[in-house]
Parts: sequence; structure tokens; C-alpha cells
Amino acid sequence: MKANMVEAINKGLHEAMEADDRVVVMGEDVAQTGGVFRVTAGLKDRFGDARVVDTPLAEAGIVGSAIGMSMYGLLPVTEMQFDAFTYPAFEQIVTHAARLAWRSRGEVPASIVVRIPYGGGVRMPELHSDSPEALFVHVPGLKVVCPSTPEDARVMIIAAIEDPDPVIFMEPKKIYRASRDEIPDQPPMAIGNGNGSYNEYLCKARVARDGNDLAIYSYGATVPLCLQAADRLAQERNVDARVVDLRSLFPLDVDIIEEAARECGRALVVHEAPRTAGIGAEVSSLVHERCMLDLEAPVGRVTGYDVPFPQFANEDDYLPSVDRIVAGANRVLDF
Amino acid sequence: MKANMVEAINKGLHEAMEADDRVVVMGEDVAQTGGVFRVTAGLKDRFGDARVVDTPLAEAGIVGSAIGMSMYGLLPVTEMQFDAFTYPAFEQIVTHAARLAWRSRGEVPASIVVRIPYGGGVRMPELHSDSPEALFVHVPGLKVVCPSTPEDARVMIIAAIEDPDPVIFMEPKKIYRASRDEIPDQPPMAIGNGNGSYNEYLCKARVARDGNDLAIYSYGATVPLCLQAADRLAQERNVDARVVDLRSLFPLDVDIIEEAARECGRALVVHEAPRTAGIGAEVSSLVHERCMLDLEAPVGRVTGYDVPFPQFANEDDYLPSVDRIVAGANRVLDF
Amino acid sequence: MSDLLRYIGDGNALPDAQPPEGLKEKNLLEMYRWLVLLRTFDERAVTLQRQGRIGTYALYWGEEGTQAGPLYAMDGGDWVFPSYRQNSIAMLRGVPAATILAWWRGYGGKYGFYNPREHRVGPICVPIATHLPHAVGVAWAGKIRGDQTASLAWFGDGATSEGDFHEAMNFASVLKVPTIFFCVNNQWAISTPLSKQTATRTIAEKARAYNMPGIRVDGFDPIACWKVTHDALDRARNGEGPTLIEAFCYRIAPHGTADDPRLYRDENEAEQWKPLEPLSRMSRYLKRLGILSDESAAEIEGEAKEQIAAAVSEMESISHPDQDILFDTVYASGRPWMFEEALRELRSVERPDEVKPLGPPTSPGAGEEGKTQ
Amino acid sequence: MSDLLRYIGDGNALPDAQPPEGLKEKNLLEMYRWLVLLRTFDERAVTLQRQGRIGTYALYWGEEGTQAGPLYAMDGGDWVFPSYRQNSIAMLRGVPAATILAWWRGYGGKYGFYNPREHRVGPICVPIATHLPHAVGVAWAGKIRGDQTASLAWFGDGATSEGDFHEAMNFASVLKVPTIFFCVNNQWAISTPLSKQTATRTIAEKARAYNMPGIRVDGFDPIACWKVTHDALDRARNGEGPTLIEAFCYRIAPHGTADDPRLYRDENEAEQWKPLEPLSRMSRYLKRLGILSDESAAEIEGEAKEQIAAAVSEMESISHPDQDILFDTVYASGRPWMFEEALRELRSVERPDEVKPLGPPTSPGAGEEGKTQ
Ligand SMILES: Cc1ncc(C[n+]2csc(CCOP(=O)(O)OP(=O)(O)O)c2C)c(N)n1
Ligand SMILES: Cc1ncc(C[n+]2csc(CCOP(=O)(O)OP(=O)(O)O)c2C)c(N)n1
Ligand SMILES: [Mg+2]
Ligand SMILES: [Mg+2]
Repeated sequence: MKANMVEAINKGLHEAMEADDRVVVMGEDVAQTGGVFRVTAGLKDRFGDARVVDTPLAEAGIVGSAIGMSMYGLLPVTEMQFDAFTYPAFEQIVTHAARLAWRSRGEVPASIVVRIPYGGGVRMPELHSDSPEALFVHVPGLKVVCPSTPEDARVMIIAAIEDPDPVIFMEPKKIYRASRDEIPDQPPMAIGNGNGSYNEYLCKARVARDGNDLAIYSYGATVPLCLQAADRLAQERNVDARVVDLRSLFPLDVDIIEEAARECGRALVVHEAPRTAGIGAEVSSLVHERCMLDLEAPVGRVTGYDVPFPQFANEDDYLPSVDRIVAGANRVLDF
Repeated sequence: MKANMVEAINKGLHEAMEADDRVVVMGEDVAQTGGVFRVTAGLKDRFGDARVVDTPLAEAGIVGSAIGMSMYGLLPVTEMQFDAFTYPAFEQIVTHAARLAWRSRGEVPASIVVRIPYGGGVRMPELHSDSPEALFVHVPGLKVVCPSTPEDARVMIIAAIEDPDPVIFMEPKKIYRASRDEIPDQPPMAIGNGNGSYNEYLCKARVARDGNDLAIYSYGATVPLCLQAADRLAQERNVDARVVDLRSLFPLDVDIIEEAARECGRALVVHEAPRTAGIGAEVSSLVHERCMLDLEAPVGRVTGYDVPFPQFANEDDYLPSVDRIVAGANRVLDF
Repeated sequence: MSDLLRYIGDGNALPDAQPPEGLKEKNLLEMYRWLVLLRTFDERAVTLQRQGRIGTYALYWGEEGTQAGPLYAMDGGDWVFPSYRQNSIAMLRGVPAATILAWWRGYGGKYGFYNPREHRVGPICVPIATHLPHAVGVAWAGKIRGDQTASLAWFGDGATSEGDFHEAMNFASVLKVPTIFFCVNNQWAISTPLSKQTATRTIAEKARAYNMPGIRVDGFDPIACWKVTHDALDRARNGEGPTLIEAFCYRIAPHGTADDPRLYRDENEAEQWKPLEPLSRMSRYLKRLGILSDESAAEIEGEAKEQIAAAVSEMESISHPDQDILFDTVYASGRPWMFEEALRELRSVERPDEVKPLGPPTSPGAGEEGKTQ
Repeated sequence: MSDLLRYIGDGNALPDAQPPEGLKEKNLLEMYRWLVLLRTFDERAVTLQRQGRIGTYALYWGEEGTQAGPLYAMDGGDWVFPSYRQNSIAMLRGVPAATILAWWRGYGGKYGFYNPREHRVGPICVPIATHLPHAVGVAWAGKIRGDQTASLAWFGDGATSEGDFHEAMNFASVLKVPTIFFCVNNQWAISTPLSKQTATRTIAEKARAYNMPGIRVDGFDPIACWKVTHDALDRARNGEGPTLIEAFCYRIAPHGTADDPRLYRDENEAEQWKPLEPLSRMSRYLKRLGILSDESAAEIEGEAKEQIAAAVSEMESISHPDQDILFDTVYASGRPWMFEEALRELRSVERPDEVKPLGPPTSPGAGEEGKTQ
């Protein structure tokens, strides 16, 4: 079937709930209406309102009770309605979800998924366009992932549910409906048997475009822009850029990252979140630390600015654009 | 007078409250007992319980009502009892304190100070030893500072109160009583006249030790360790390290950072917080981006690990030590 | 709804009460003018959204009484804190309606924001319940300074589930802060009904957890909303601390322009509440009292239309804010160094066009969904 | 304190009540044994802290009845969630006392932590009130699975100010989850008295905000604590949802070993509450009932001393945990790559000595202050 990212995650959720009756879905407005983005549409009708729950309006309560559920043995998938509304749950995520495995000899991890529709580009009022992923990447004990294609989103949501550790699942809402891709009928892995195949589908980067002149690292909604920028670079200056879709933000897939930098000798990181202490800083540091002698220029960063996400009429001034990515690439190439 | 860091901050608070009756101090147990670390001791007796308040036990309530007070025109100084207990207030800090200036045409910034005794080395139970500073550094709209000496702490707390923007004031509790330094009777600036001299005392790094062979950047409780490591490097291999006490974590003092890297050609960042997407990543990226051609080795990082802060019997396995700093320096020097 | 304070009857079985002391003819008329202005703004905004001239919009059709009533009871020196639902309230405190419209058009800086201190109106608050501690802080600060300042914050039934509601209520009651917690219980939080939000029958009874008075009022009756606020303010000024008011009503409109209530409720229910909406009820009441005539009503409506039309023109005359707007007001103490670098980067590439608000959804579930505030 | 449920009199003016149905002789004796064990652990831990053999410690002297009573009412399959104040409760569910002592000595991993699922005991919770949503989640999960599992969480009077208390209470009541909220109202949160924490006279009345039963009980009476928990559990199992219990007592001891209560309260007040402490009261009650004799009491005490002494030896026989302990259990799915690099770095330098717990404070305000949990 063809599916956009919303439909693909929806499919993955259906598959996971079907295969494993420990999976429950909870959050604000997720059951009756299927969520404000309709990502959870149809689940309540299919699996009933004990397993698909419209909760009271309280994010700490949602994540906190999901942690308790997971102690009991369930696999809760929570939805934070928008990025910035994750902050009220921050304490539960940091002091509990992230540390429960560690606090229980590794025997009772918080097996929860926190789904976060995030990022700008959708013309929303204040606080509906944040990119908080680096905040979670800096917190030990969490996994943080972010798909950029429908099929990745479908496979990664299943893997995130299967993974025993807490997974922050960033959903780039700008590209929720950007493209409809072919989705295989069956997911690539067996579900619900806890055989550990999740790791293979959760912590790996992906080479989205091959090339040997410049490594461009990105994730989420900026990946398609990087691909466009790569095409422009090919046309405009005959540069063959390799685009690496990081997919896993913690842990980073250091092998693919290193390989790209070594083979290309030049690199650029692109993301929407503010620059300072963002994922770009970490990737840049890693690449410099490990590939210094192979580098012909410092790793560049094209990112959001260190300002609150602007009111939407100016959001395109804030967001990395193909132009800005090309310009950033040129700076690295011309160093 | 001679003062340790606790006494020095206490002095600064007395001075600020004396000079400006808009300053109020609030938090859990700060009034009657003067706080669990006694940083606010004596303030209630001196300034009364309207201006020095023992609040109910609720961190979001503390920061949130402080933001309201500041809208009205007061200058609240809040205490989070320990690092990890700042997380419940995270939402108020991120969505309100950090954005109120922006949301009010720059005319009504959240003029609050959030004091956070932070970090390990003090043999405490779980969640009393976190180093969350990078989380705030990544949030646009905040200033984040961290003193490493008593006199800096005294001057910086006054400057933080005077600064119209919200300041996260990190207090390295491990060195709260590490040394007693000479503190001038009068602070270096006039207080309470809003003449803007705060900036000079808030956003500047400090060269804590001069040297031209290796730049070591750090802040807070690891600064004294870096100084010891520098002495060892001088003795053991005749290397003259420059130790830069960053003091301001956002904004970073890029001039002093760059100058040190350029003049030394090699650099190391040291902090206690987890490595991934920490301050070290940002400093490393900045230095590579700006000084690549002057560098003879990649910038090294000696940091806490990407794990929850351990139970205290093992905290010295986690914390950067002089040995680890020297080893990290040697790796950079021998590259 | 028999436990609700109410003044306006239905001109039939339900009798009118005389207006409360303190509300003279001219006050009643002024309050009516406010209602009309709020309604006019709201209806115009919905049209603008449909035309793609502003972005997704949180309408408040039917809730005007919960806004004009309490605001009219407050003094000019008192602070009020709106949520997104009371988004145009600052207009009644001197903020140009164009500024509010510009906010919905996605403009920031001096175009879309106002100075809260100048108008004693908190910024439009998007994250649920998080402005309640601010309302407490402002009134607490007034108390510390020995001023007579009170504050009022609006919030919804859903907001009572958040921790910040609880912490603010508790701070206010422990510290005897003169804050009025004004809950607009419209029985819905997007698609979530009251029964999934709380186990209590009323919101007012939650006040007991704070030893605070909890008062229920007909949220469709602006005069009743005025009266309970007026009394709460009296208590507050007497040093008796905060009050929780529950204005019971119903969210007749969708949650926002992107919301399709048919997905989760029977729209007949909304239709049944419609006759209670405050504007026509108030107008009939005033006419029964002989204060309002068809002509004066038409005149008031005309004025409001004109004012909002002017505001629309003003809003549309604003040209696309400069890129500086991203950096201008982030820090009151000046721009940190990286802002200059950011601007250099921005200016080195061609500037993207202004992002235009989206048009109306073409089919349910497509395009505009997901736009709540 | 006349509204408090109480069974144990003072053998004088205040009459004893017969033990409630369900508590037979052997139950009463077992509960007594628990009380003695808890007390023995606590007193020993304080000594260990003074001797610098464990770190700062949160004692619970006088609050044993609020722990043993409710725990005894729960079934083994029910989950309980302690705060730092009920730190040794897991010992009554089969966790070695040595594990708890090791936690206070700063040991992690398998030395200081236990498996919550195995014992149906949540981990010792340090951040105030944050474990309440977990208790709700566990019981809710049981309900989803059609099991008969209930849960109970302990927390203090101070904890009721946190947003998480509110959100957990609200979730539990809306979703009719079988959770018992057991508030140990010892009237102090470190130096902050109850009157600065809440404007209500009681904690129990806060239950009204959730349409939940709120029950007050004498927290120094273990039998009364058992009884109210037992009844709440009955209701919970009948599908009637959660209950808030307020065990009213007084924090006779300091907040923790680093706390000096003379800084904020008159210690005579604490002295006045001391005669009510549960251990001697329970022992006198059981003696009046003829269930306990001086000899059997001494025997029980002896057994407890032995058990704790053995636990101390066991704790001290643990050698300094390996550096791997930092990385071992962070992820259940295995170590991410940077952990190996971290270990390489660690092993390349000489290993620092084990961090020893600090000794006692030499003067108030020096050294150990600031150690709250
Ligand atoms: C902290 C937070 N969580 C979620 C949302 C998304 N959201 C916007 S409005 C809304 C429902 C609010 O309901 P209620 O409090 O009853 O107010 P009403 O919309 O009915 O006026 C939700 C969940 C938000 N804005 N903030
Ligand atoms: C979220 C959080 N904030 C602050 C603290 C520091 N702290 C530890 S105990 C305590 C007082 C708790 O009082 P109460 O809830 O009454 O429990 P008690 O200690 O009396 O058992 C405080 C403020 C904490 N542990 N967690
Ligand atoms: Mg509502
Ligand atoms: Mg207490």
C-alpha cells in the first residue's frame, strides 16, 4: 500500500497492538478522534477503550502512569500532543523513565514510547513548533529516534515499542503528509516475540543518498531538504554529496557517521533545533575527534537559530532552507 | 573578609537586597533555616518574611509565581533545593521564563534568577548530584552562568539579579566550602541603579591560569581540578596549559575561547555533565569551526559519562579527576 | 443548573432578576458594548481564517459573557491573564485589535505582541494552565509592595487536570494572595468531555482542597459572571485571599477552526445550548429593562463592525516583518554575539517569501488538522 | 485529634478498642514484629551514619505504624510505592535489609537496588510525589489486564503541594483505579510546617477535589492504619476506585541525619508527641490484651537485632563495586558504543578509592548540611 507518514505510523501501531496485547496507547484526544493529527485513528474501534485511552489533560500524569504500567508489564505508547507540551512531563522522563532500568538492576526498564509530533513549518501558533530532541539526547538512559520517511516511521515505531528501553519518538510533523511511499504489507521483523530484532531497526543511520565529496548529516524534516540541496550541488558544482539520515539521535550510529566523513573529507550537519548544544554540536565534535586527519575543512552546521521559534509568518526565516543548506555546503567546500 | 562560596553568595544576596527593595528570595526552606546549604541564612531576619519566603513544596509553583512577580516589577531569586528538583519547573523555565521578553516586545523580560546547587562529589543519595546546565544552554532566551570562586560567585549573583533577563545560576556544591578567599568589602559595581554594568560581570570568561601550550576550558567544580592538572602537566612534561574558566555557559565568551585555542593550538574541554550534547560538544564545535587551521590536534573532551549519575560510592569513577584530565591532555598533546 | 447564580431569565418561565448593585444603566450598556465587540472580533476572525488571511484560530463564540463580565468587575490596575480562548481580551484594555489579529496571522514582535505591564494583561497563554502561577505571582508581588492589586486568570475545565493549576491554587491559598481563578467550564477539552477530565460533578468543589471559596455561576449570563467576580474581588481586597469561580457553560463552537466536533460529539447537543448564548440573552434582558432599544443595539453593532473592520485593514497593512524580528527582543540585555552571525547567514541567501496562513481544510482530516492552540 | 480513627488507648482516660475484625492474635503479633524490625533497622542506620559507615540517612523514628499497618493490609500481589521516608519497607517484602543499607552506603546495581516487579515494591523514590503516578499506572495496568491488583503509595504532607500529587489523584479518580494514597502527615517538610504547605486544616479533605473518600487516622496507631487501609482496599477491589488516607502524626525525629530541627522548631513540641510513638503504645496495647508478654517482646526484639546485625555485616562484606556498575544496567537492550570507550578511558588511569560516607557533622551548619533526600 501507499502511505504517508501519519498513515504509516498508524499502520505500525495497529500491527504492534495486534501482535502484542500488552501494547496500550494513551494521551490527550488519542482515542475518540484518533489524535489531533489522526495518527492513532481507528485504534480505539479496533482494540477497545481499555487499551486506547483519552486521558485527562496532564502530561506528567500521562508519562508517569505509563511508567507505572510498564512496571506492571504493559508496553504503553504515549502521545504528547505537541512538542512544547512535553515539558510538563520532563521530570517524569528524566528522573524516572530514563533511570528505571538503572534503578532496578536493569530488570525493570521503563518500556514506554513517548511520541512527540515536533518541529515547525506548519504555520501554528506559539509553542507548536519546538524541536526539543537534544534535551533528551543529553539525558542518559533514553533512546531518541526520528524517522524521515513513511516506511522508516512504521518500522521504527514498532521497534520502539519492542525495545525494552524508553524511547523518545520524534515525529517531524512538517513531513507527516509530504509524500506517500510504498509500504510493504508486512513489517520486516517478527513482532511481539521479544527476540531483540528491534535494535537493528532502531539504532542505525541510513545513507539516503550516496556520494563521496561531502557528507551531509541530518534527520527528520530536513532530510528531504538535504536531498534537494545535494541535487543542486551536483548540478551547480558537480559535487556528489552523501546524505546520511541519522534516524537514531541517541545513540548516534558512529560507524556510518565516521565512514561518511572519512570517505568524503568534508561534512555538514543540518537540523532545525537551535544550534547551541544541539545534535549538530555532538556530531561535529565526534567527527572532528575521530576523523580530524581526513578532514579538509571544519564540519559545518546549518541549524535553527538560538532564538525562540518565531511566530509563523517568519518561520521560514528560522528554518534551514535548501538555499541555506547549499550555502552552508559551499562554505565547507570552499574552505 | 575571607569567605567560602556559600558565604560569598550569601553576602551578594545581602548586598542586592539591601540596594534594591525589589529583590525577593523564595524557595523551599530558604527563610527560616536559610536553606539546606545555608546560602540564604540571615536574609529573613534582615529583610523580613515578606521578602524572604518559605514556599510550599512545588518547583513549578515557585518559578511560575516568580515569573508573575517579575511581571509586576520585582526581582525574584528562587532556589531549587537540588539540581534534579529543577525538572518539575522545566516547563515554566522553558515556555515562560525564556520567552517572556520575546513575547512582550522585549519590554517585560522575566527578570528572575534560578539558583541551582548542582553536581556531584558530595556523597548524596540519588538525584542530588545532577549537572543539568546544558539543558538550559540549549533553550534560547536564558542566560546560564556558573562561578568557580567565592568572589566570582558573589559578583555574579549580584549581576544575575541586576540582569533583566532570566539567569540560571549554577552553584557547584562540591566547592561550596572548598576554599575561603579574600572578598572585597564592596562589590565592584554599583548595585540597584540598572546601569547595565551587570553584563560586564556576567557574560565573560576568565583566564584562571595563563599558558600557551594547551587551552583547557572548564567551569564550576572542575576548574580547580584543571588547575591542578595544569600544574602536573607543567611538572611532568613542561607543558604550559592555559585554564579558561568559562563562567558564562550561555552566551559563551567566544573571544576568549578562540584566543586561547589559537594561541595554544591544542585544546581540551572538561566538565562533569554527561558528554553527549553537553557544553563540551558546543565548545569543541566552536573551536573547530573557528580555529581549525590553528589546531594541531582535535579538541579533546573529558567529561562525565552518558549514564545516570551513579550512587555515591562510585561517584569518583564518574567524575572527571585530575588523573583523567591529565590523561585527556596527554592524548591531545600526543596527537 | 439550579445551583448556578443567574440574573438573566428567559422572559418566560425563568424570571429576570434586577441587576446587582453596582451595575448602573451605563455600566450595563458598556458591558453590552464589550460583548458585541468580542463577538464581532470572533466572527470576523473566523471569516479571516476561512479566507486564509489569518492562521488557525481558537474561537470563543458563546463564551463572551465569561470574558466581558469578569473583566468589567476588575479595576484597571488589576491584572488579568487570558488563555488562547480569551485571546482578544486585551483589546478591552487598550491593545489594538489589529495586534491580536496579527498574532493569529503569525506576526511577532511589536506587531503581534503587546506589553503586558502597560495593559495589566498577561500574554495570550498557549500551554494549558501554565499562566495560573503568573497570576498568583503578580498579585503576590502587589501584596508584598503593599499595593491593592488583584489578579484574575481564565482557564478551561481541561486545565484543572494540570499540575500547574494545583500548585497555583495552593500557593494562592497558603499565601492568601488576591487572585481570582476563573474557570470557563465549557465541558470540553478538544474532544475530551468533562467526565473524562474529573470525577467531581463540579469544578467549584475543587476549591475545598485549598480551603478557598468555590462559586458556580451561569457562564452564559454576563451579569452573573460580573457579580461573582465583583464579590470575589471584595474578599480579595479585604485580605481574604483567592476565590475559584466556575462559569458553567458549553463550548457551542468547535475547539478551533481546525476542529471537527462531529468526530466526537452529537452536534445537536451544541444546538440545544445555543439559545443560552450571552449576546442575544443580554440584549433581550436589557430591552426588557428598557435600557436598550433596537436602534441603540444597531448602533452598537455598527460601531463594533467599524472598529474591527479598521483593525483588519490595519493588520493587513503590516508588511512582512523583517528578519531582525527573530533576534530583536529575545534578550532585554542585548543581542548575544551569535545573533549577528545568524543574521549574516540569513542575509547571504535569498529571503524566503512570507509564510502565508493556510486556507480552510478541503476535507476533514486533511491539511489543517492538528492545529489546536 | 478527635476526628481520627484510633484503636489503641493510653490504658488510662483514653480507652482501648478491640482489634478490628480480620486482625487475629497472630496477625497482631506479626504486625508487632514488623514494627520492631522497622525500628531496629532505623536506629541501627542512624548509628551507622554517625559512625561514617553509611551516608546521610532519612530516619523514620515514630512513623513505623504508618508503614507496617498499611503494608500488612495489602496482599502480596499488591504493589506498594515508598518515598525515601519508607526506605526500608521492601525489607518486609523479602528484599534483604543489607540491600537497603547498601543503598544508603552509596551502592547501586544489584547491591543497592532491588527488582520492583519481583517484590511489588517501587524503588525508593527521592523526588517528592513523583512516584504517585507510578502507583496509579501499576493499578491501572492491573485493571486493564483484568487482575485484582491494587497499589498503595506513601508520601508526606509536603508532597501534597506538588503537581504530581494532583495529577495522580485526578487520574486515579477519573479512571477509578484501585490505588490507595497514603499520606503520612507528620506536619513538617524539612523546616516547613504544615501551615505553610496548605490552607486546609486536614490533608484528608483534599480528596473532595477528586470525589474520592478522604480518611483521617491516628498515624501513631498501627492498627488504625491497618484498618483504614483494609477498608480502602475492599472498596478498591469492589471497583469503587481510589482512597486518600491521611495518617496524622508528627515528625518526632529530625528530617534526616544532617538536619538540625532546633533551627526551626521548639524541640519541646517533639518531646510532647513522643509518648504517642507506635512501638511502645502497641506493645502496651498487646500486653493489655494479653497477647504479648515481656518475654515474647524481648524475644522479638532479639530476633530483630540479630537480623539487622546480620544485614550490617552483609552490607559491609560487599566490596567496592566495580567501575562497570556505572554502565551495566543503564539500558536493558545492551550497552551503546560509547560505554566501551568510557570504560577504556576509566581503566587507563589509576582507579580512585572508594568514596566513603561522610562522618557526622562537627558543628551545625558545617560539613554535612544540605543532605536531605
Ligand atoms: C500543556 C498543554 N498540553 C496540551 C495542549 C493542547 N491543547 C490545546 S487546547 C486543549 C484543550 C483545553 O481544554 P480546556 O482547558 O477545557 O479549555 P478550552 O479549550 O475548552 O477553552 C489542549 C489539550 C496545550 N495547549 N498545552
Ligand atoms: C521534587 C523535590 N523537591 C525537593 C526535594 C527536597 N526535599 C526532600 S524531603 C523534602 C520535604 C518533604 O516533606 P514531606 O513531603 O512532608 O515528607 P517528609 O519528609 O515529612 O516525610 C524536600 C523539600 C525533593 N526530594 N524532591
Ligand atoms: Mg473546556
Ligand atoms: Mg512531612
